[in-house]
Order: sequence, then structure tokens, then C-alpha cells
Amino acid sequence: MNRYIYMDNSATTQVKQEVLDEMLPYFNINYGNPSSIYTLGSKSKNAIEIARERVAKAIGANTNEIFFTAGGSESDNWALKGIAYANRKKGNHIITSKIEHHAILHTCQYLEKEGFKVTYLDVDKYGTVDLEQLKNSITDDTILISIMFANNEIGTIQPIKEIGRIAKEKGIYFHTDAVQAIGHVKIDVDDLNIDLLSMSAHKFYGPKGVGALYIRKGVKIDSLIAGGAQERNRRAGTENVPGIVGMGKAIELAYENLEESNAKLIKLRDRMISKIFDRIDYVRLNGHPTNRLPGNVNVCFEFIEGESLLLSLDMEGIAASSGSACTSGSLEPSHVLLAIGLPHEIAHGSLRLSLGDFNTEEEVDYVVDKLVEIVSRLRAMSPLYEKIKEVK
Amino acid sequence: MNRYIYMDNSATTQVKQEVLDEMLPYFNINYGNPSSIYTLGSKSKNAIEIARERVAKAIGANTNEIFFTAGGSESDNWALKGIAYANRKKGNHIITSKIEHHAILHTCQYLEKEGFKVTYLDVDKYGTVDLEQLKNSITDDTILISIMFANNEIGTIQPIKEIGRIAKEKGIYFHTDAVQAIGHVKIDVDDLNIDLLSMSAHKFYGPKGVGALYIRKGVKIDSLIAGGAQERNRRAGTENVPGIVGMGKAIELAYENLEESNAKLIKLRDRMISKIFDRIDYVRLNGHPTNRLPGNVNVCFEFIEGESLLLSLDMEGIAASSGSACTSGSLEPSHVLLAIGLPHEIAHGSLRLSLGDFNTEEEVDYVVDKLVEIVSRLRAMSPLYEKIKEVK
Amino acid sequence: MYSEKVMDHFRNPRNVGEIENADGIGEVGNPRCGDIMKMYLKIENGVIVDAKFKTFGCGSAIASSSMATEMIKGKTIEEAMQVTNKAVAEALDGLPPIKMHCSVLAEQAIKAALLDYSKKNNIQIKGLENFNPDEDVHEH
Amino acid sequence: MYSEKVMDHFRNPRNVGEIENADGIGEVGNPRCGDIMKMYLKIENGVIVDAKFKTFGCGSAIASSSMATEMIKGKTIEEAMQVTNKAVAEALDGLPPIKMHCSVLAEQAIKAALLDYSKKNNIQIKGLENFNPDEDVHEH
Ligand SMILES: Cc1ncc(COP(=O)(O)O)c(C=O)c1O
Ligand SMILES: Cc1ncc(COP(=O)(O)O)c(C=O)c1O
Repeated sequence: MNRYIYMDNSATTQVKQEVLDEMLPYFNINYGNPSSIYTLGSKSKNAIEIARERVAKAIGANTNEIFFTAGGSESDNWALKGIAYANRKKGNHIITSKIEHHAILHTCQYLEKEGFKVTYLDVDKYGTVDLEQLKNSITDDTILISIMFANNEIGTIQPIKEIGRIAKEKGIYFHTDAVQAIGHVKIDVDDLNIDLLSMSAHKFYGPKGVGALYIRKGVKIDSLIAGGAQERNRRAGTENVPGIVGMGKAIELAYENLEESNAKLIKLRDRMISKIFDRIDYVRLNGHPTNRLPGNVNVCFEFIEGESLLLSLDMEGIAASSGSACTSGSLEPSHVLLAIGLPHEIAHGSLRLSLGDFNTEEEVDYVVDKLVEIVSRLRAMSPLYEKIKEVK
Repeated sequence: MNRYIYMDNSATTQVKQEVLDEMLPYFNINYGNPSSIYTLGSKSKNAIEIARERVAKAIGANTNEIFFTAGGSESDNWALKGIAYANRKKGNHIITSKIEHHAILHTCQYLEKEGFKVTYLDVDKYGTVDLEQLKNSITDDTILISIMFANNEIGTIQPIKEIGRIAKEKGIYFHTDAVQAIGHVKIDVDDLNIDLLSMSAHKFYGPKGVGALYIRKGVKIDSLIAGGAQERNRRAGTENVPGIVGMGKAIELAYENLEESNAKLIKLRDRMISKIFDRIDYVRLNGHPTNRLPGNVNVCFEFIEGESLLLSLDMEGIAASSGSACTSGSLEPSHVLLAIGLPHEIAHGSLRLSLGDFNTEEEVDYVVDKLVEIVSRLRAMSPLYEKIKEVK
Repeated sequence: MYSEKVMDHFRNPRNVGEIENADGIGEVGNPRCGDIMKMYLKIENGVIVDAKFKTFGCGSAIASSSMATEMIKGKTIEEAMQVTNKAVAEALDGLPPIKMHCSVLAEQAIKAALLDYSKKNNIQIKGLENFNPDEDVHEH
Repeated sequence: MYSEKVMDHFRNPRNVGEIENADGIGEVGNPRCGDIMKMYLKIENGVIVDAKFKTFGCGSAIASSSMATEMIKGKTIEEAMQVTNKAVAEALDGLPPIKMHCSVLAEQAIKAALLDYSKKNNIQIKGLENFNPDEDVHEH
């Protein structure tokens, strides 16, 4: 393979060199346990507190509202289970949406088994949640609204400010899974009335296996992982010091370069979308046309199936992803694509190209060239395409 | 500071160079998401599976019984809550000991709030659990016995094989927190009848923020972190690939060199203990005299307080730890030292020196020299020591 | 994830296309489930002299179709009836467990095409008495 | 964790030791809680001309004792009575919240020693009317 073009930055990103450089000393030089009182321990402790400041600053929070976790899934589980169990006396109803990440959906299903009631809001064809339905779903028993900031598949950004306002008016906690938004969208938790917010470092050029949960001061929440006094008694476990340091550096970099990076990504994204539409027929754009993540391209190519598209791209050295069923073992296509109303057969042909800081215009053009070839090759093999041609 | 002597290897260890070397490519070269089907994803997937084999081999398990987590605390929380909730219909009683790590104790307290009953077994003066009391505590409602393999403070190794036998006879799940034992004690989960076992990589020269839970095939357990299909649907979240790779390498190294490393550690440990006893009076050894972790030295120096001992050691460039209250914010000394029957005032003067692969005989001698000076300096300041001298 | 054999047949699928005036055509699968296989057979004197396919589906669906056509070319109808999904999967050096249904689909596509041939020619093929090409191979 | 000042007073505690025939001796704290402070005062004409201490306790307990003795040396009894735990903590450039009780202990040790002095000399010291040196400063 001569070149490798990585266009799956929503799945994960590489750790930037500046980030790795900051992490390295904490593996085998400053390796002290942050809970230890001696010099080596304090160094780790200080490094964590610097990272905490960086994370807090990025979202307009106070440092004592940031709790490090092992990633987005843990943050999501903690937010939901922690709020549910701690506020059971107040009520047992949770509102979320149909297009959340599985870390939210499966946790909600678990809570349903435990006796909680969950409302899953519909979304429109662009994947935007229905605010009227949200308002109508609220009952006296509602203790939590959890709506993702931006969708990981189709990139649609939700009306977080409006949701925050509704939640605040009703005195209901508002959690947002911002795993895909952090590093790409300006977020101020006060301005948006967010009470809890999940993030994961590996989505913005930090390391895998570290994340954070923002918990607004005063929010009543149980611990998910109990034990030692780390994270002010709320999340036990010897801290992943290098990971936390990396997360701090990565979030700082992301917000330092936000405008610049977004401008570049939007240009690449729109170039890619328009080229695809110019050169390939029977294609649909999924997600909101403008109110979407800067790097997110999600399209359906009719008459072909996502996995064979991905494999073909991989053969050309291109990494992308699909909301198709086949990869996951179930034969259902992505719940997100179904929720925006795509028929199964079309949802199976979806492709997500998520652009990142290392992608170039030249790569975009190359990928589109390859896509044209691959789509035409796969369609030539497809009995569905044949039928369409007959109709013409 | 000219030299730095690290003798707190039970708190955490440095990542060995061979371990870090294996991890590095997974930060920014092979950074693919293991769930992705393209080449870069498969590389990560394969790396995880190699690590899983190494972990499985170390404890005589099958690879499909190893589930990676974010560390010992998560593994402990998962084991306890996961078993408790999944087996509620069978019973609501859990047996553990008074000297468990807080990751176990605080989780048990949480479960008590949730309606479970917990028996906390006593230990004898060496910190060994009372097997008779264990047998007598078992009721028809007992669903889980959780006893640590080796204690983190005083190093005492528990009669795990006997406990496993009792649990098996009664058809009760047996979990062991082996965070301190892994890498130092030979463990075969079949031979010992262990159903669940917690570990944490940073205790054996792997990275912080990664661990594993062994779950015997067929054990009924809920997930703690729900979401994506990672870890065969049991522990969601994008895998900490570099961390997992590091854990795999570290555990392999640990068991490759087990006998050698243990022989060295035991020699250092016993040299240190006997030198301390030769040169300092009013000192007690905590933990079992022989059946203890190879690197664990835990002593109480009467009439002085642990934190001032640690600070004084740190001034000399020596890192160690204490079961003393003052470091943790509560004024109670360690629950472990109280459980073995030490009076408060003596428990306050405890010191743990945990030796590791990088310590030398010369360091041991140096530390003892410094200890002699420090203890005598602090005692000279102590109104309690003064009284003893008056009595003499 | 896939064996080299699967990838080879995915990369260079054999016998893609249609046969004009085919003697038997079979189509199985369901676009809702993400796979449809259509198989064309040319049969002379009870021997499959040519086989082609068109497939909408994942990598292993395409590879299974390709392999299946290769396996039946030159075979008698009776021999072709012996080509099981297991045989197709084995010929591909195995399929991941969640992809085994693709080989089932391939077996069914052959049978569906043979059924079509038997109907057109008003003959009976042993083993197709109870075969229903519209039966779903997926567990939903 | 600790300020440089605390570490300085821990490293080189001032006025460690006993005063023979001290005019006032006070002991506060409880070994169960991990700290005991004992303070010795030499008082001439209502002025503290010397102060020494012995302390069993953590770093900040030792530093607080050291700082407290420094602060009262040369002071009149009335001035020494004004030395609050806050003043001791501030003079040390602050203590971590969980260590504030150490400065409280230091204040109490001074008062206990002064109480002892007042009893021995049968005088009244303003502010010690309700002082009980055995009162516990810890919240258990
Ligand atoms: C016995 C024991 N269990 C659990 C833990 C928790 O492990 P971790 O801090 O890696 O979460 C530790 C170490 O801190 C330990 O010593
Ligand atoms: C929206 C969203 N939420 C949660 C997660 C889970 O994050 P992680 O895999 O880091 O646990 C992801 C990514 O996988 C995501 O995209």
C-alpha cells in the first residue's frame, strides 16, 4: 500500500505529536501515584490539575466540575445511572432521543429493566430532535433529559441551547453526550444550561481510554466506580495520568485552532459532498445540510451495500465507515439512518467519511475518484441497479 | 535531589521500557479503532487479541474469559455490582472481609444501600481471614464471596485455594481482587476455583488506567458500562489500545521472570526487615511474617506519626507510603491496621516500603540508614517517646 | 476479519454478470437485510456449462457468490445439488460466524436457479421438492 | 501539598525541646487521632521569654507548633492570647483545608500552657475562663 488515507476521524483520531510528547514523561519518569504525598506523587497530581484546568476552560466550567473517566461510554453510563439512582425519589422518567449512541441507548434499556421509564424522542429527516415532542413528554416524574450534542453518524448538531432552556425552566437535569462535538463546536455549559456533559479524548487527537464528565456543581449524582478518594471521591481508581495529560493538551490544541480547523474542514467537507453529487447518481446526503459537524460527510449510494464499499475503499488504502448492518453482526442497518426515515435497503448503502486535521484537498479529490470507480463497479454487480436501468 | 529511591511499588510502578516500546505505535501509527473493518482497525484488533492471550495465559484462563477495563477499581465495581444485580433473584447476600481495598468496601456499602446484605469477615493479627467465620456466614442467600488475593497495605496473602473450595462446594461465585498479587504470585484460576478476578496493569510495570476482569465462562453478570459491542458486548467503549497492549506485555514479562524477581524481592525485603529491627526499637512488623507479598515491608514505629515520616523520607529522596490517617483527610488510621488489632496511636506510625524490580540492596541499606536518623529525630520531638523514656 | 480467499474472490469476483437467455435464474435474499443474490445458469444435457451472478451485499456475499459459481461450473445438476453452504464456506477458507448466512444464500441461489430450470423444463430435481427460495435465511 | 513555609518549619522546626522548670506547660491532642502537642513556656514579668514544644503528629502539626512558638516568643501574655489558629496558618502561608485542625491545636497548646501558668500562679488570664484543653478539635 503506497498511501493510506484516513477518513474515519469520527471513529477515532491519531494522537497528535504535541500531545504524545506531553504524555511520555508520565509513563516512566514522573510515574508517581497522584495520591502519594511525596515529590513524585505531587508531580502527577499537578499534571492532572493542569489538564483539568484545560478541560474546564474549553467548556467554560469550573475545574471542580470536571471528572476524568475512561472515555465517552463510561461518562455516558455514569451520567445516566448516576442521576437515575441518586434522584429516584424525585421521579423515574428519563427523556432521550432515538439517535443517541449505544452508550446512551443501552444504558437506558438497562434502566428500563430496573424500573425507570424512558421516552425516546423522534427526529426529523435531518436528524434534529423534535422540541415540541420534548416539551410534551415532560412529566412530573422526569428527572433527566439526555440529548447528544452532535450525532456521530450523520453529524447533525442538535438545538442544545433550546433543550437546555426547556430543561432549566422545568428544573430537570440536562445531560449531553458531546463526544463528537468537543473540539469542533464552541461549547459554554453556562450559556447552554448544560448540567452534565460527556467527552472522550480520542475523538479530538487525544489518547483512547480517557474521557471526562462535566458535572455542574450541586447536581445530585451517584458514583459509577466507587473506591479510593480520587476525583474528589466521585470516581475511584488510580488516575490514568498520561492519558489525562494527553486529553488536556489535546483539548487545548483543539480550541486554540478551532476556527481555522473548522474553516478548513468545512471547505473539504463541502468540496467532497459536491463532487460526489456531481459525479455519482442515486446518492443521498444524510444529516442536516448545513447544521452538521464540520468534518462529517454521510451519504447513501443506492443499490450497493456499505461493507463491500468499505472493503473496496480499504483495498485502495482509504479508511471510512458505514452505518450498514453487516459490520456489526446484526442485519439491521444503523438505528440513526432508520430514525431519519431511510428505507432499510438504502440505509444499507451508507458511507461516512469523517474528515480531520490531517486530510487534504488532494486526498478528498483522490477519494472521490476512487469512489466513482468503486460505486460503478459494485453497481455493475448489483441486481438492484440492473432493475433500475431496465426501468429507465 | 541527587538520587531518587522509589519504594512505593504497591502504589504504582513505572512502565518498563519494553512495555512502553510496544505501546508507542498504537498512539499515532496504528491508531485505528479496533471495531473498524479496514486494515488500520484490524491491526488494533489483533493487538488487543494478542494482549488478551497473554493475560489469559498468565492466570490459566481462556481468552474469551478476559475483559479489559480501565483498572482495578472498575474491575472490582463491575464484579460486585454486576454479580449482585444479575443474581438478585438467587439471593442478596455478599461476603467480603474487613481489609479489602476501598474499591470493594465502598461498593459493598453502596450495595447495602440498595438492599443487599454484606458480611465483613474479621482477620487475625496477621491479616488472614477467618475461614471458620466464612463458612458460618454462608446462607442460602449468599451469591458472592469476594476476598482479596493479597492485601495492599500489609502484604498478607489469603488462603485463596481454601476459599475457592468452600465457594465451589456451596455453589457461590468467588471473586478475588488480585490487583496486588498479579505479577507476584502464581495464579491458576481453575486450580484455585476463582470465578472472577480483578487486575490493574500499573501495579506490574504496565500503564495506569487499564486493567481486566476475568469472568469464568457461564458466570451471570450484568455490564457496568453498556454501549458498543466491544469486549463481546460486555464492556463498552473504544478500547484503550496502547494501554491494553502495554498490559499484555507487562503481564508476560512479569510471569516470565516471576521466580527470579520474587527471589530477589524476598531477599531485599527480608534484609530490610531485619536491618530495621536490628537498628530501631519500638517497631512492629505488620502482616504475615512469611506468607506475604515478596516486596512488602510494613512496620509501625511507635511514638511517631506516619506523614511526618513520609515527608522526612521524601526530603531524602525516598518515596514510601503510610497507612496513617493524615494523608487521606480522615483522622482514622488505615482500616487494615485497625482490623489486625493495632491501637490507633500505633497504627498512626505505620510505614509501607514496597520494593520492586528496580530496587537494589544498596538502596535498601541506604533507606535503613536514613530511617534510623529520621525515626530518632522525630522521636526526639515526640512527647510520647519522652514519656516512655521517663518510665524506663 | 476475512480469509485471503474471501478477499481474493471479493477483489476479483469470478463470473460476474448475466447470461442472456439463461436456462435457469434464481434470486434470493432481501434488500431490507442488505443482500440479494441473483444467479444465472446455462445448462446443457444436465450439465451446468456456465454460471454467472449479480449480488447486492457485503464482501462475503460477493465472495460466496463468486465461489459458488466456480464450484458448480462443469458439474451435473445432481453434483451441483450437493454443493452445500458449508462447502462454499470451506472453499473460502472459512467465513466469520456472523457471515455464515452469506454462504447459505449462495447455496439457496443455486437451488433457486435449478428450481427455475426444472419448472421451465417441467422436470423434477431430487432435493428441491420442498425448497422455497423466498424463505428467509436470517434470524431477525 | 504544603507551602514552602510549612516545609521549612517542618524541615527545621524552631524551638523543639523542653524547658526545665517551665512556668507553664500545656498538652493538647490525642494519640488516637495522631497528634499531640506539648508546649513549654518561660514567662517573666508577663512576657513569654522562651517557648519550646514537643509534637507527635503530621508535618503540619510540627510546622504549626514551630511557628506558634516563634510567634509568641517575646510577646506578653495578652498578646499571645491574640495568636489565633488563623494567624498561625497564615504565617505558614496557609495550610490545606484538611490540616487546619493542626493550627487549631497550636492555638490550644498555647492556651493550655497559659492556663497552666495561670493556675500555678493563681492569676486570671482574660479569655481562658471557659477554655478546656481536653476539648477535641477533630470532627470524628
Ligand atoms: C488491592 C487493590 N485493589 C484495587 C485497587 C484499585 O486499582 P486501581 O487504582 O488501578 O483502580 C488497588 C490499587 O490501588 C489495590 O491495591
Ligand atoms: C456520540 C458518541 N457517544 C459516545 C461514544 C463512546 O465513546 P468511547 O468509545 O470513547 O467510550 C462515541 C464514540 O464511540 C460517540 O461517538
